[in-house]
Amino acid sequence: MNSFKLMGKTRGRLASMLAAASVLTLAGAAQAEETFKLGVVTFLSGPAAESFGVPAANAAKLMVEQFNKGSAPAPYNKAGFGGMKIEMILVDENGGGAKQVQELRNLYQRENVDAVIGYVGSGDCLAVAPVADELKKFLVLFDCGSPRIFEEASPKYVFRTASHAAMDNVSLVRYLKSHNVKVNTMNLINQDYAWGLDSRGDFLAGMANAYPQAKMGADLLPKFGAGQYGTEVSVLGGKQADITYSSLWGGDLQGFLLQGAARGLFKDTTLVLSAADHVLPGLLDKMPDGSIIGARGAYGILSAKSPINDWFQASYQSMHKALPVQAGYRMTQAFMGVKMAVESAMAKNGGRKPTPEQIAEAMRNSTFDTPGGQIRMALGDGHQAIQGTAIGKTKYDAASKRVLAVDVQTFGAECVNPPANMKSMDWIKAGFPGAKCN
Amino acid sequence: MDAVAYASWLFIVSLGMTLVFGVLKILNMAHGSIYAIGAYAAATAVALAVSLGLPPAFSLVAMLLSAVAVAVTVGPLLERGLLARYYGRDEVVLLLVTYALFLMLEDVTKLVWGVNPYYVSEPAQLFGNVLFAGMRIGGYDLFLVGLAAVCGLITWYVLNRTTSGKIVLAVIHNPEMSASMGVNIQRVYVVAFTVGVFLAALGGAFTAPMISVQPGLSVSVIIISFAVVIIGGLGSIQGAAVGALVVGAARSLAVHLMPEIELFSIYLVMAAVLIFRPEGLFQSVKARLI
Amino acid sequence: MNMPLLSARGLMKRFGAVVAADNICIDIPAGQRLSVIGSNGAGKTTFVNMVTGYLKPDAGRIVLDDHDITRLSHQAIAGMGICRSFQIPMLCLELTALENLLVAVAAAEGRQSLWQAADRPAARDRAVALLEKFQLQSYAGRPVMQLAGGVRKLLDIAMALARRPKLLLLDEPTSGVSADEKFPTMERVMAAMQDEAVTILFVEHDMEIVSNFSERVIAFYSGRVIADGSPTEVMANPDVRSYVTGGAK
Amino acid sequence: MRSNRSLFMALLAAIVLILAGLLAPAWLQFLVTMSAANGLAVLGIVVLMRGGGATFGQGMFFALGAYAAALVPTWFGIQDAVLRIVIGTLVAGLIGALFAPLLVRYRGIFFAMLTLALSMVLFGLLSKSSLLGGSDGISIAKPTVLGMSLQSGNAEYVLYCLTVVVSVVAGWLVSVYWNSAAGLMALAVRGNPLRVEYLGASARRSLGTSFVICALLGGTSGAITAQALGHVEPNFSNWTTSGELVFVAVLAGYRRVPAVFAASLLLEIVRSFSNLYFPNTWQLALGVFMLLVIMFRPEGLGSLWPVAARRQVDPGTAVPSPTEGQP
Repeated sequence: MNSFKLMGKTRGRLASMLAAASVLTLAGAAQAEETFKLGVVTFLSGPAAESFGVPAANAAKLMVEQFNKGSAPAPYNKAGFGGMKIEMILVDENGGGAKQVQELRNLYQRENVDAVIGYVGSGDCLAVAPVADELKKFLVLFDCGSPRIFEEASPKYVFRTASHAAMDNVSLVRYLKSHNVKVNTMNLINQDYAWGLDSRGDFLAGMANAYPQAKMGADLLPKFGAGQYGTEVSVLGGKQADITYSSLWGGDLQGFLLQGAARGLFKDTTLVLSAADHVLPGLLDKMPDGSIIGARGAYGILSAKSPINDWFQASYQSMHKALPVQAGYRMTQAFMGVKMAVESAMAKNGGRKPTPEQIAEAMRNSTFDTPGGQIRMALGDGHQAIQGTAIGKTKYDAASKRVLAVDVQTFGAECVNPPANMKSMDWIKAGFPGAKCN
Repeated sequence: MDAVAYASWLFIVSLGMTLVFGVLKILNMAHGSIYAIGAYAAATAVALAVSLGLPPAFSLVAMLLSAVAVAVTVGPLLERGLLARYYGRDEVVLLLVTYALFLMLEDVTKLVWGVNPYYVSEPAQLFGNVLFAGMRIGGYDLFLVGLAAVCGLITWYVLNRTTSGKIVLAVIHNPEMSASMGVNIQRVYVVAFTVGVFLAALGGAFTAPMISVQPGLSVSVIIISFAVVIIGGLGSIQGAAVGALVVGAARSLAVHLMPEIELFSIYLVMAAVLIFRPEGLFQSVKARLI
Repeated sequence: MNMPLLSARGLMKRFGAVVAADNICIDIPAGQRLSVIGSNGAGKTTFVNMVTGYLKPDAGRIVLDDHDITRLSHQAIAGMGICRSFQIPMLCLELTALENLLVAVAAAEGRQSLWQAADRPAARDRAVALLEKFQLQSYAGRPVMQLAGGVRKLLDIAMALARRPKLLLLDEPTSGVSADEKFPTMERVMAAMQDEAVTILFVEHDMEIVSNFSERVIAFYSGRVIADGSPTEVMANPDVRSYVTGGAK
Repeated sequence: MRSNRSLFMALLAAIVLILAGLLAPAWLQFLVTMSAANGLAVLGIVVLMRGGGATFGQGMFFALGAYAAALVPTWFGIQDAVLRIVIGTLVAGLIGALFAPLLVRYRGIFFAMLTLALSMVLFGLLSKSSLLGGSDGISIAKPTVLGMSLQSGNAEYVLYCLTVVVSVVAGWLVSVYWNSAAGLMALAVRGNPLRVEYLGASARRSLGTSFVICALLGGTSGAITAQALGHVEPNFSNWTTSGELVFVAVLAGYRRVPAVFAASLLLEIVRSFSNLYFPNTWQLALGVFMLLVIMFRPEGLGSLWPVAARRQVDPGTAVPSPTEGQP
């Protein structure tokens, strides 16, 4: 039985694919001159879509529109990327790191994009970073938190234009301390995957310095996307604690808050949430007042007033009928960083479309201002950004039907980020040596 | 206690799944998606009710109605329009059909309701919470337990105490035979599937107030109700009840005692049950083959 | 005296209230062709199922060549040389007649090779030979699902014969075969058995077939052996007349 | 003699594909590599299906192979891709052999669900163990292939060739097994296990054999995928992974080996394009595609190719191959 008859057919299919491919590549080459093809990868489906993916995608759309019109404020007022029209290809991040590697290869090798901005999930970032380096293509990670990416490897073509997760928890701890919040006992609830576990680790290490006497109550690790927290709520209710720390986000956080509130869990404990701003618009009055929240940066209601921030909020508001939250800010940072890098690279190479090497060279150690404050590519040999952040307390304002932030304290970049020569965990354990706070 | 609350939620969801399997011999993966749809529908309905200025108590009715609506629209459509075309295929193939259906419904829900979350915590607030043995218990949880009990009892009663129910049992036992005795199998199938859909939607609808309704709801539901149904024994109602309790207990024990195994405690239980009682806790022995 | 090939001693089996086997004692000498008769529910098939290990008796022993096989699995018993055919033929409907026999031949080998072709000459010749024994060669390439009931019956028996069993149990070999086909079918079966050194027990309703093809007849009634002897003796037995043949004809 | 012919066909296919690969752009080489790698896992499922088993836990062996291939470099400093593949395969096969005796006691949906449970337990373990990178998984050092080191230039093509060779060899071995006595026995067990036992053969052992082969192929697949991606993650063991693999298996049917790889390639193409061009509805597209295939190609793609002309031959002399299907 000639069991390999089909291989002939496969070859036929290969041939036809070839044809398709060459067409694609030609097309790519033809446009390459006047346009800059930019792949943008973020969650368009799945649990992270609503909290991070879609706001980020919205911000990306806004940036493309504004940049191409050249209507962004200086220094971003040059049309497109250095005159080149930005052509965006939006890809869904849902489906796991393995799939992302394939999609990224497709973007670079089939769609011939000039650069890729993307990735919310730490796992995805870890998976794709080596690929970009292998293919020698330019990649900017805009959101994912895990410090591992630049502390365990030093990719050449990969950058992250936002602080890693260490900052979120360090700033929380500093805030607790500087507001003399009494913490004798603490409950923790974090998701049972990298983000939750890392955040928990950072926070505990930080607390060990700031509050050596603080005792651990419950330390729960519900599974990602659990949705139902009945059991957790009663465990937490059983162990009274001064604060309840959580790095939950999105639907899980909303679910936890709703179910906890329904059972009066937060009446006598202060919520300390490392990344909560994006759930406030949905929760409104269900968000317990006085909860201490971070936004993984000086974003949204925690952001500082500045012309560029006002412009961003206004234009985002008008385009998407909502206030931008953390993911939107972070996407914007990435766009602005790339724009700056591309344009300074073009200034050097005489206005030609820069190669990935040139863009990378220009981005390394660069500094640029964004709605979320100044970004400095200071860590990981100039590939990892540090930025300032802010923490605040929530207060529901019935009049405007919005949750506002009060007692907002902002932290300088050097205050909450490790120095270039230290791994974040060591730095936290060592008690933040060399941190510059004012 | 919360074990029971969780279990009762599980029961409502997996009851539908086990019923559908019992009658149609289909292990329905799309069950989870329907659960999600139910949640969305409830969210919409309650929002509507509130906007119409109806009393909050009415939101419960609204949720019920939404579940019914989902059932009568989605149920017959899927069964007649889709599944009916695949009857007589291998169990596993049918499983795949529903898997495909699940993928489709995932996107359909996204197209209909978008990716933004919906909140309907009003009903949950209706009940406030009661202090019990030093810890607060959501009145809504108690309500859910009651709801589950009612669902279970009604199903049991209909199946065992009414003629139409007896017909269904007959079909479960032996479709060919009952067909030859003039039972309208098609109708039984449609009804059974619709009821299954209704229970899934109901589960979703009454969970909606406790969570934020948004994409990604369905997957966990599928797996966990699989586990329940397998543990209880495919197609067995009291089995679903016991299975739900077992899983609920296993989970909350895990959370209370050793949180680190919570992630897969359920599968351990399921594997254990399958090893010691392959046909699940409640499953009649197979007929003689020769 | 020569000891029997198979001896069943005091077999008991009850399903709830129904007594399917009540202290059954049967010895089968090697080479005998015997038949078992009895009305439906008399316990014929139950007996066959106990001998072939599908059912385990509540009490009693079954001995084959002085090995106790009472507690062995049906598979192990088949391995020891008791094979059977079925009232409703048990075949692989998707496979062809020849393939079904190749399965039987492969099964007879004990451990099946992972790389030797299933229809390598040796195996194929054996399979074809079996087909020819039952004059089925013309169906070789046809999927079983396309074959008529009578052909399936013969195929089922041919498969049972593949491992050259010591004892072959045929469960109603002519049931589901049209009346005028019954005789020719039995003729073929018996012809096929000629040069096989096999002891045959077959369950049958049809008295003519019983008296024509068996040298010994055992009559069952409600789980008990009510008569055991030559066809003529058994037919003459009043109990048999009232309970079995009388009922049958 | 038949096996010789299929061996010849296999060699031919390998050569043709390797040459065709030269013409293909990098992304296509990679796409084929991935689909062939998945194809191996699917082939495993198909072998099991053909032997009367159904699994929803193939992801487990996929993950075992992948993690094995990912860990041997760091733990034992094994750099060679081929060696890693061998190890990945063996590890998966070993675990498969450990569980086989337990699993073969079940059939149909219970068998499937038990495999599902096992793979999800592995998923849990992998997501927990920070040593193995937790839920983020771990990256793998680029392998060397028979001494060659991979640069960005040749990496895709070398891996492509390696995968083609492995797949063709595996495919040929499977076709030999399908023609073998054990292979025929597997078909019989699928059709009528009780009868097989009444013939004195062990249906369980046959099913066990199919399962172990399934595990081995799953491991191979995982090991190749891991090195092609340069990254492994617990998701490999998640039920969704298994679900897609099973789908491809059904898509391919159990008639012909090449159909498996064709189906895998087809799905890979559909997926990668639909995901890129309609990101918001790619699941929908996939679902519809699945339904249509199940509806119109119940026998899978394998039935697209007319079975060799044996039905026309005079049945008396015809000697059908056990592995060829019925019309």
